Amino acid sequence: MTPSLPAQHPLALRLASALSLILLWQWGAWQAQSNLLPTPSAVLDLAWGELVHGPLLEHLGATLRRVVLAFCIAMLVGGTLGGLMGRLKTLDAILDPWLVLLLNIPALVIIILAFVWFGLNETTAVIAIALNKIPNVMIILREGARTLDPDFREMAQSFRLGWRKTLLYVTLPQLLPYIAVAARSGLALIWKIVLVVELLGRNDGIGFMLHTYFQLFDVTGILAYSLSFILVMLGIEYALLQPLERLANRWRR
Amino acid sequence: MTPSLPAQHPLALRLASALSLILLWQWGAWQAQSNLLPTPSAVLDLAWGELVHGPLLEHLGATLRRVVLAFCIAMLVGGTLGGLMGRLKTLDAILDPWLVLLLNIPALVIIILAFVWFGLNETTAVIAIALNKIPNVMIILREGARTLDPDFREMAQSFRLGWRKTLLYVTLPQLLPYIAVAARSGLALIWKIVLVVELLGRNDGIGFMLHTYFQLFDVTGILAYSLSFILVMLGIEYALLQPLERLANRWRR
Amino acid sequence: MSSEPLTQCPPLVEVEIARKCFADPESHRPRIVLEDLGFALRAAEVVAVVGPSGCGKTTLLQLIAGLDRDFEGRVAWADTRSEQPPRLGYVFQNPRLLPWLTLRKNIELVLNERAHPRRQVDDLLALTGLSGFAELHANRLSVGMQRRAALARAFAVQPQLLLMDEPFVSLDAPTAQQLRRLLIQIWDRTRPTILFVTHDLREATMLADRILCLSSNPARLIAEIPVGIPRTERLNETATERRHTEIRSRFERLYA
Amino acid sequence: MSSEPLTQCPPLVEVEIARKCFADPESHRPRIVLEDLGFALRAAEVVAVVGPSGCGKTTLLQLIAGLDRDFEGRVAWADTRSEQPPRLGYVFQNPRLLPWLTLRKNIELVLNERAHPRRQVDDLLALTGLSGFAELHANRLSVGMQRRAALARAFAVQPQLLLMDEPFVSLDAPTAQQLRRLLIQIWDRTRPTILFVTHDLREATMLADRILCLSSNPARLIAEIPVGIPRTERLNETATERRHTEIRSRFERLYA
Amino acid sequence: PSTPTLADGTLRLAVLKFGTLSWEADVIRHNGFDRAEGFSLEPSAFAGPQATLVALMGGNADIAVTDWIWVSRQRDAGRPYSFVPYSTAIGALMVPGGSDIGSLADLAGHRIGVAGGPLDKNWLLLRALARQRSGLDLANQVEPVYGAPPLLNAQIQQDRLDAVITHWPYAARLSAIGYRPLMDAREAMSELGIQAEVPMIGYVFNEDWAKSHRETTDGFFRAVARAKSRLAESDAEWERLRPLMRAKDEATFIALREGYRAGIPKGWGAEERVAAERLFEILRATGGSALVGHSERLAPGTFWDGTPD
Ligand SMILES: Nc1ncnc2c1ncn2[C@@H]1O[C@H](COP(=O)(O)OP(=O)(O)OP(=O)(O)O)[C@@H](O)[C@H]1O
Ligand SMILES: Nc1ncnc2c1ncn2[C@@H]1O[C@H](COP(=O)(O)OP(=O)(O)OP(=O)(O)O)[C@@H](O)[C@H]1O
Ligand SMILES: [Mg+2]
Ligand SMILES: [Mg+2]
Repeated sequence: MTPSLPAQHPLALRLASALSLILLWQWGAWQAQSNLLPTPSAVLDLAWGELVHGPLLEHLGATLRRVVLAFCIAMLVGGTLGGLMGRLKTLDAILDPWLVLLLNIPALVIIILAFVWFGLNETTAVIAIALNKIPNVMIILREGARTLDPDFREMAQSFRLGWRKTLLYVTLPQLLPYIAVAARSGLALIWKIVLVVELLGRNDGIGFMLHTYFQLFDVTGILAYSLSFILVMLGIEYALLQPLERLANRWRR
Repeated sequence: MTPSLPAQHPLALRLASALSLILLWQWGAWQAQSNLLPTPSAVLDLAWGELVHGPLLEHLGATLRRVVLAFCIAMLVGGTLGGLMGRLKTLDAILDPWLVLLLNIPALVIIILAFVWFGLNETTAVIAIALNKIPNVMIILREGARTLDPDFREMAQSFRLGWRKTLLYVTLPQLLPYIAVAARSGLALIWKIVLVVELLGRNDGIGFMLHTYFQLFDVTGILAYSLSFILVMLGIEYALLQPLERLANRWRR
Repeated sequence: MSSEPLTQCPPLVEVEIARKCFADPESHRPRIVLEDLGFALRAAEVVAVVGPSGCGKTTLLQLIAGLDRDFEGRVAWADTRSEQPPRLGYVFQNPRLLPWLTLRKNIELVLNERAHPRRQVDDLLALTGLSGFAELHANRLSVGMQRRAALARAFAVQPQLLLMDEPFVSLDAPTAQQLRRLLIQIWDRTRPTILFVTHDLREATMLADRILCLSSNPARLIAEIPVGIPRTERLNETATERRHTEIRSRFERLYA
Repeated sequence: MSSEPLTQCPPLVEVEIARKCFADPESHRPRIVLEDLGFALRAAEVVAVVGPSGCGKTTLLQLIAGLDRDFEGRVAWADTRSEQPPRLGYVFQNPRLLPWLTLRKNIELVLNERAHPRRQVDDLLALTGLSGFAELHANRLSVGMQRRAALARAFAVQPQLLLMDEPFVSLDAPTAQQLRRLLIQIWDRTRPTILFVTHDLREATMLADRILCLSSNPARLIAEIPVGIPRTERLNETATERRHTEIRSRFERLYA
Repeated sequence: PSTPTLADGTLRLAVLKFGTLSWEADVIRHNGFDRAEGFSLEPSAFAGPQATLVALMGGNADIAVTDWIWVSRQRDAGRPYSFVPYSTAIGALMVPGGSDIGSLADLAGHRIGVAGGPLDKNWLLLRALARQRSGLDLANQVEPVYGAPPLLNAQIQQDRLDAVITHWPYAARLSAIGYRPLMDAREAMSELGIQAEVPMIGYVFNEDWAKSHRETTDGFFRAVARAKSRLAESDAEWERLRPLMRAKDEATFIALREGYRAGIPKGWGAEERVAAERLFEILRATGGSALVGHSERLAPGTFWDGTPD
């Protein structure tokens, strides 16, 4: 009786919602009439200018490279460790204090210590970023691994699926929502940490530019550089994460 | 045939692991022979001195208050919105662009804008912190709400459990792993953002002190203050989160 | 027991399903599961549904319970004029107990809080042979015990309409027979309307007033067999056995 | 078929369970489920397990399959001297299909990749009446269809030991009968050892060489009934029906 | 790990991207003062003052700029950094043009922004002065709001603060839009009895490094001196620097230029060093061990004397 929504409907809603966001911003900027809240067009202008004539692309590239590298390392290392901790009580007990420590060490402390000990180079930067994200992935996937259905494990065991098939077809599909959470919140977290890293010890990247503009208190510049990266993240979200997730969730009723 | 591990075993392992962490640190400090890596005892000494004679307790209290307030706000608001988005496709489509934006706005930008628009006061600080955490809670609980078992929903519906019972006994238990993830990663994230907020515009709190010691490059001070808060978090983890989680997971086979 | 002719009882619900489809996720063409299916249930009537495996019996129960509203047709409730059925007890094909609650809490959950459920739940657990397991989490029960618990839960709400999807499978013969007797007792006391799915013709003969026979692919109503054993004779094995043999031969011709 | 006396076949596995307990989560006292249970399975033997609901049949199968090693006693495999059973097909009491895979993929999953599974899977799907549903996700199948799929999956691995937990429940009589015949054919071809749980004495009579009767609370072996119908007579209904009546009366005395 | 390395004849200078040091570095490079001295200057830009120090300590820069209190503290901790004057300018107490705050005493009860935090030198000097004048601690009389300098500049422009105590480039930007300096940190010093112009911030580097790279170090300071005098005299040079300065308008541009010129150290003799010792005492008395560490006096060797061992 309730007709199911056509597939286009959400897209239209999505666009309308994004548009309303921009309109709200424009309206707010008009109301404020202050350069502490520039209009979207001013920000886009600056971003465009920096893109075509300025160094935006280069900084964006630097940040993106760090984000992607650190993301891959953190997902692999954190995911494996976290998954194992969820299954093996002994490993969990051993690694748990380290995990809580690492999870709650301020990013600032890790970054400073890494830079002071290992020098200001790209490898240190990427590792420092990954180190900040790894405990986060670990707790997410540990929780996920704890919810694995023993019924399916027993099935895999009695049919002797072997570890590869079990991982691929039995375990990972159950962990998928947790992996999605880790990936999405992970990208966001890493990108925030990259900013700190670039503030403290890099000569390029969006974070470097953001803080430079902060020294000048140029809100337009801050927003232009933030926005350029947010747009990249939007692209990743809508072009990669969401289609993948839809595909992976197709089976759900 | 495999005897199950006695309950004390993990505790002993945990303690041994924590101890080994401290020993490793001590060993590293001896090796480095540099006050860029002070010994644990130096750090504890300073922390104890600051606790008894100094302002540590006061700063700890200020930070803790902000963390707890922002945490509660973020879990309530983010959890409710995220849970609804997971169930209602229309709401999801409407809020999704806002969510992606909010998730990826750098903490710095939110904090600067909040301070600039609403002034350097406590309410602004707490709201700015919560705003940084809310999108994170939202994506976690949205993912959780998507995995809710339709079988149980139908059961609740046909026995007319009403929304209160359904929420309490059917929905929340299924969301529990996601809530645990949101809580644990949330505390860690909030505490990291608090540091930035306190660094940029507060007169007290651990972040404020960290920043001061950072200006002087006093690693012992930085570690003493970080550690004091990490100990609080360890306390929350072991005295509150883990027992609660064990209780809630007792039913699992 | 009921001595009035059943046809004179007021109708409780009229089911008219023109078509119920599921979207085939691969081809995106709809697959028709139920088609042209119409019947009515009268108050206090006990009706069995039989049909080949996978024909659409569970789907039919879901539509009647209002759990799935995405179909062409209507389910009209005589009394309330709403789309909601009256107080419903549903024994699903899988037990659907909440594994994080104990057996007792699973049953108490569906009860009205102001009633004093403890006694009532204890009685039901005793009647379904689960007395010693009340404090066990539901996922620690054997499958048969879970099915009995699901029956106890459905009985606990004192339903006006009881939907049961293969309620007595996975149980040993004596236990199943005992629970069938319990069902008859409960019917005797509160006179709910009962619609149940079964693959066991003997069970259908023993419990039902009418048997609805569904065809397969898509499911239509191909026969409606009145059982015609007076309620008092239900527990008389020879009477039901004789009728069962008749019905079975009819049945074998139907699905030949 | 098998004309050699069954007692001369080599033993495949010896099961000796001194005690199997589950910890009661509330009282923390262990609850004994299986006690003093010993029997052997010979190669190519078909054995049925019957017992009241919740007595421990599923638990017994789990122990034999090596899924639960937390018990006192031993399960000794004659051939391999390992704790692992030989190639195993297991029909669980719940189908345990992976809902995120299609029906076809669920079956292909358990096959060796180097075999060419497509034809084989198609054949099995046809034999279990699931041909049209190969591309449907497993959670979109009806419960009966899922059970048939679980049977097909267990048959697909060409098991040396086939464990089946109530394999033919939730199926309509013709389908169930057809699948029992399929089982007999498969036994005829590859001669697996089969241990299956059932509540249906007629089914046990038709398929098994021996019937193990378990008591309840804790489960012990209270009787071992040889069926004694030659394999060739299995499909002869009058022969099995006669023997069934005998066994049933024995059975009723046992569990009185 | 903190042994700096010097590639052949290059000197790595940690600068803030739009900071005063990067102007100076640009003058040196543009005019070839570095090549004339036989080295090549490589400024690397960082996003915050702390980052330049991280770079110095992490061995990724040879020279950064900070104050001598930091140097003294590091020396006490066993890290042999040393200091050569860069600027005498530190900061000022700024109030809105129409403010009724006329003196330190009027500050009581007001909301005062303090750039950098409670250990900021400008703030400590003003506190010391207020204590000397009235015996009262400013910290208890006003409502200090510690924050990042740019944020405080924005806050006072929104009338959320009544005054700010901030570093000189930020003070210059404020004075260009009509704010007036109520008290310069230098005035405070002289009222506290320090007559000589004490340079507050300077080039900081590892002593061991400097000793092993005498040529380059000396060359660098000669180049710096030439750049400073060029900037002191030539307005044209400043025109060239304009894009680097990010001045919003002409007034800001001029305020920055004059601020820089005023800060060029005039001399670095015995008198200044004694004055610095004296200043250390004052700051220690106000800021306590949190600022200066546990040492009683300025660590020996804090100031680079340039003499070989
Ligand atoms: N994980 C567990 N924890 C505690 N008790 C359990 C667990 N699994 C099974 N039991 C108990 O063991 C007993 C036997 O269970 P089992 O599933 O073997 O019964 P069954 O004979 O297969 O019954 P059915 O015919 O109903 O399937 C039951 O009383 C059950 O409560
Ligand atoms: N969510 C769904 N999506 C697609 N097809 C479905 C869905 N649910 C059920 N079906 C299909 O509808 C048909 C009927 O299913 P239903 O569960 O009603 O059968 P049933 O008569 O209850 O069978 P059984 O006796 O095996 O329980 C089946 O072919 C099944 O594949
Ligand atoms: Mg069904
Ligand atoms: Mg069982």
